[in-house]
Amino acid sequence: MELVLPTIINGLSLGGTYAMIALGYTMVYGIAKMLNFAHGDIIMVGGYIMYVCMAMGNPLIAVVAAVIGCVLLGMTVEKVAYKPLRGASPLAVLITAIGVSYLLQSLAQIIFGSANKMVMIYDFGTIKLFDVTVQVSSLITLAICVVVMVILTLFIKFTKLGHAMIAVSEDKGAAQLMGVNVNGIITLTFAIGSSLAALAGFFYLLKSPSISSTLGAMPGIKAFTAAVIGGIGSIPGAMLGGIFLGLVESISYKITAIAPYTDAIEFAILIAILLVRPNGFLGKKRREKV
Amino acid sequence: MIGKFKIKHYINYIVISIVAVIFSVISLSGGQIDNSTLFLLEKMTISIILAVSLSLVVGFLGELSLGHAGFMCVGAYIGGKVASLLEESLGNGILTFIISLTAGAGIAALCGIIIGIPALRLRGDYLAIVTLAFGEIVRSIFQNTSAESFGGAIGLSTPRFDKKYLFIIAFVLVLATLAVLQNLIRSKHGRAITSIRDNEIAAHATGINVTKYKLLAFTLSAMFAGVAGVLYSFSNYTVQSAKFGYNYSIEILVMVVLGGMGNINGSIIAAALITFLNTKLATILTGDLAVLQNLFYALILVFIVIYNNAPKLKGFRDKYNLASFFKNIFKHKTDPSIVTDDAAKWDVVPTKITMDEILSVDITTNDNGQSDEGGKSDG
Amino acid sequence: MKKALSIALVLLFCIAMLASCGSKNYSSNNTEFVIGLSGPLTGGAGMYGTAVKNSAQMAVDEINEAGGLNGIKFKLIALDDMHDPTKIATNYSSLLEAGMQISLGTVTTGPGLEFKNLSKDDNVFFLTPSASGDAIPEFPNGYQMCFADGNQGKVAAEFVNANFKGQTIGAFYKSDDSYSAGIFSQFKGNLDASVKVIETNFTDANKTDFSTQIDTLKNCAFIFMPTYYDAATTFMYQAKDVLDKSAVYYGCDGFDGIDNVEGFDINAIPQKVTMLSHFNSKATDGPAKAFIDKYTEKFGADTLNQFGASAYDCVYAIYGAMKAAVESGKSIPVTISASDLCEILKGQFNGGYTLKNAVTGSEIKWDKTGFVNKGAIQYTIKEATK
Amino acid sequence: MADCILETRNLGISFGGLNAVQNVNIKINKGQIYGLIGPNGAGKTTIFNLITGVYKPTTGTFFIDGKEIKGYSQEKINHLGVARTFQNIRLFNNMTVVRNVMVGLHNSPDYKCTVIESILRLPRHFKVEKTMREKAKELLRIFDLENERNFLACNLPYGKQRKLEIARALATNPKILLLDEPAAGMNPQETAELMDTIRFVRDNFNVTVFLIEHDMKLVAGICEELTVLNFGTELAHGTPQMVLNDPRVITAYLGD
Repeated sequence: MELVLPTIINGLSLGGTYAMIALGYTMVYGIAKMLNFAHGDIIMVGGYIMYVCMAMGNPLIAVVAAVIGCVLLGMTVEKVAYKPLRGASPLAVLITAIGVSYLLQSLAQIIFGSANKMVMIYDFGTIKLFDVTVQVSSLITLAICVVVMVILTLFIKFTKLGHAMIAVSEDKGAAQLMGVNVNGIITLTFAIGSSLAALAGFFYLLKSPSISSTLGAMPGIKAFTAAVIGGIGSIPGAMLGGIFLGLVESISYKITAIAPYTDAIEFAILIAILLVRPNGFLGKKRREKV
Repeated sequence: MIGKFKIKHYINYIVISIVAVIFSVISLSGGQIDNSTLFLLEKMTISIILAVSLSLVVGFLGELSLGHAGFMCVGAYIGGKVASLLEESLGNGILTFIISLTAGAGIAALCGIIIGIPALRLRGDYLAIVTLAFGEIVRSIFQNTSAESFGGAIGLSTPRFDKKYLFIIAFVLVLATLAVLQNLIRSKHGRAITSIRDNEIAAHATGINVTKYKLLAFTLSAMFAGVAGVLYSFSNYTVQSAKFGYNYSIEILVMVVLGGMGNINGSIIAAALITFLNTKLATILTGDLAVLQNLFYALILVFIVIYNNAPKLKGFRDKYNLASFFKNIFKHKTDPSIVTDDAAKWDVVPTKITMDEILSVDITTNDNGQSDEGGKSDG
Repeated sequence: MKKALSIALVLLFCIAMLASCGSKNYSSNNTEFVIGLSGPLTGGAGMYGTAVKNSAQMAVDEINEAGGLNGIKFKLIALDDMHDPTKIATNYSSLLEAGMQISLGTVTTGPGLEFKNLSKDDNVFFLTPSASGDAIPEFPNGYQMCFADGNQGKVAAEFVNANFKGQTIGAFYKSDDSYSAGIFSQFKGNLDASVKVIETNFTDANKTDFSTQIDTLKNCAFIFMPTYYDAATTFMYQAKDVLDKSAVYYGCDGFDGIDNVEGFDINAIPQKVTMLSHFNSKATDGPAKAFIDKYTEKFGADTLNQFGASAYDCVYAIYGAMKAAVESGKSIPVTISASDLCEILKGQFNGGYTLKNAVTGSEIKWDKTGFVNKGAIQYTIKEATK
Repeated sequence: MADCILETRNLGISFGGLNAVQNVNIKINKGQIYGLIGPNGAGKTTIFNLITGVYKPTTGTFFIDGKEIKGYSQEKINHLGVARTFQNIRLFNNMTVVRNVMVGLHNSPDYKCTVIESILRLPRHFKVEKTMREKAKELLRIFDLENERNFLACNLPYGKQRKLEIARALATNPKILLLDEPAAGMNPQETAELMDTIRFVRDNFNVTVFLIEHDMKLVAGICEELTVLNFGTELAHGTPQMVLNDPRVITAYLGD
């Protein structure tokens, strides 16, 4: 018990950030049906916005500015890079997304330099939980994650816009015929996804206050892994996947012999899940039609 | 038409051979070639092999592989290890090279088979992620091996082949890679691979053994990435796994995209050009300006892909594309739709059928509800 | 189309060829002694490379102002390798083609492993300020100014053996980094059997959330941390309320500059932070003080660290050895080839040449293996907060 | 039994509990032109997908040339002599017309050539390539596509794309050819031509034709036997005259 409990709590702490990023991933993938490789880098941009705003001193302003900035960025990226490719092959979209991710990274590096920057947004301190010292920010992350998950689910299930989103995800052509503004819905999806990315960036920086231009790349890929494990397109799945991944990481780090292979283990689990259960834990089965 | 010797089918061999011979003669006659030129040639040949082999999977099979550097990593480590084991008994000669080449390329090909198996079940985004994961797994494993086996974090020390001769071997390998891949593509088997890219469902229905050809493409592609890896290990003193990350895979992808997917000569030129620029820029651009190089890659990826694929730009493309530009210069055929070249003409990313399209097509006819399997966004 | 492509191909290679034709004996046109250096001027380790470049340039300028070596001046060429080993082959050739006769090698270990092999072939003498890998001075032409990793690990192990016999200590290192993993393995190998060590590690992909690692080490009163400062600061920040206030961090030269990180206030960390070093950046007297003053005046305090101090000493060590050789009757013309100069310098360094009153030691000597021989400082960056 | 090329027995499939097709019994004799009609969503294409191995049946079974098909892959079924076209044309768009047909010839025993032989450019490779191309041209001549053989498939007009798809299917040397709405989007002139082509194919290539069609003129004109499908089940079966006058069929098409 002495070992198990801290491991679980740390896993939840790690998983909260992944879940937060994965929620954004899964929104965009579920509705726009594209893998937005640049999602992780939007987190990074959010981080830098907060870094700049923190010079003015107010954490609240920083967060709000980051959310607004990221939403604008997400919508711009969608308009400029992805919209022209609507109807083109998925491979083209995927490569463009990789390009955008690279673009954001190198722009950030040109503007802010390559050295790590430290930014302390706010220190929530720690509390003791079952004899384990936990960062309060981790708990907040988890709580916000659950709230976001519930709001998103309700939004999609019970609002008109949500229904339009489902329609777009099912069939863009048919949705358009039914009078849904497909482009508008996809832009909205990117806006929501990007605001989640900004939030994720905030929680990320609360925990580890160091920013670099590649800050979002690895967590982005890991969070995508989480989204796939949970079943891409499924909002509770993203949450579940994120926490699962956090637990795996936490357990793996506890065992000294396999600790260095943690990344390999996580990716191996991803491959295994894709092979055995391509729809993840909560994803819906899709059948190919001819 | 077939059987007739056509010089244009062999132009790339001829050009590469000429370049190789020129440099070999200068180098072997003790002429004035800087070390940096030799390094550059080695790097260029490695890039060319990588780009051409990735082109088989991305350009001709139509699947995105983000783990090409992973296969190269396998080749580099295995080849380097075998070479360092053999160095004592066989010396650092051509025999050592051939044995390590066989080992490195063989194991890399084996990895290609392993990664080809998911490729049979997954496609598009998921496959891209699996290949990315594979690359990271390989890197992570080699990074954490014990110091005695593969050098661990410090990297594997490998014998470096005499640089006066290595680039000649490298050119021979480029020619061999080209021969194998081009001959494959310009044969019935190449047509089968291209048909999978164009329409996998139709390929199935036409009796093409999709499984076999996907595995073949992945295996060959991985094998030649392994060859590039072995070359790398011979052109460097240490093989350090950090080199073979995601970024390197992207760099190779940039070469393929810049060269025009499905265009082998384009890949060769792009690989040579990017390597050349990389090396020259590295000495010119220092400080944070060095990032401009990455910015350049990013812009290439975004603009070339959008330009080539955006449905709205189709009219513009037909009017102002590079091919018709050159055709006008050389007064060749004027009808752009006539293609007589044996390598499928294909500047555009493959039109793999999306899940969406498949689903939407039958909804209109079979709307009894059975086609309602689209992923719901709220799970 | 094909024709155009092939023409482009030929043109490209021709450009490559034209760009490459030059002379073989690169230093024959030199008018100054050329010192070459490759280091990370950008990227995560950019702070180290910049410090080395600045300090070496400072030393070169001072020597030149004082008349150089019998009137012949020195020139430093520093290229950026971004801590990437694959850039070394190019950088090395470029340096050689620019007339390099002596080198400061590389700033970091990974690229240095490539550099030592390349320089061996051409017999180029190098004295690295900070590439601390054990294998760096493997060949006769390579020397180190900093302590080798093995040595650092050993010194740290001796410290622990003396102070923590029979106790449990913690260790935190980066498993995919040659520097970090190298020091740790030497540390572990030299540790007394009675000392129990709880080890945790991380990789490049997971360097942001250390909650699991911190939890593992939460009861340790002494944590050995052979990592670079960026991961260390994140760890300390996340662990500041978890670890006991009286705990001690003990780092190696990678900790250098930890008190200068922008946006990070080391005093917000309640625990004590110490490091093993050969340079005291808060020195109040001696050559170290003089160096600190001069450096801060010229480049500011941001990049002031032991890497720079070490590089400063390197240039003086090379200068001193050349001067001693000339005094002993050897001739060193300005167009001397790298290989000839290497033989002369090797003779000096292996023959008991000593650099006295330097910034990083009062008496610095080298043995034939290329390892440095000088005293280490147990440097406290900050005391525990009361 | 001997002259029966395709037989389904209680064939059915359900998607997630919903029976898309149930208890379909179709028997097609060699050399017949057999039609499958029904309103939208009746499950016609699903039956084609079952027969070509895209879906695995949940109930029942089917026989091709007397051989029971169980869990065979699409390729294997094609090799047994089933070729098809698609409702929404599926050509290899970025390949030339002649190469589209050559892909169809890929598995023919006449053009065997291993990967190694191709890579090493052994004599057989050249021989096979040459004869394959000749054969493909011959097929294209029949379908009046020879002049367009070096066009990219996507640049062909719609009607010719349909023809090319049939040519490609025929290139696989099938015993039974499945045509999914071949006349969709064609004008009456083109449809008439198509009818001739289908008859020509049946007579000269020694194949049985099984087609889905909405154009009743075409169905009545060339089909020798029909099955009507509604809501996944067989509604009627017989000669075109019988079936098209059946009140149940009229109801199914026009509603009550």
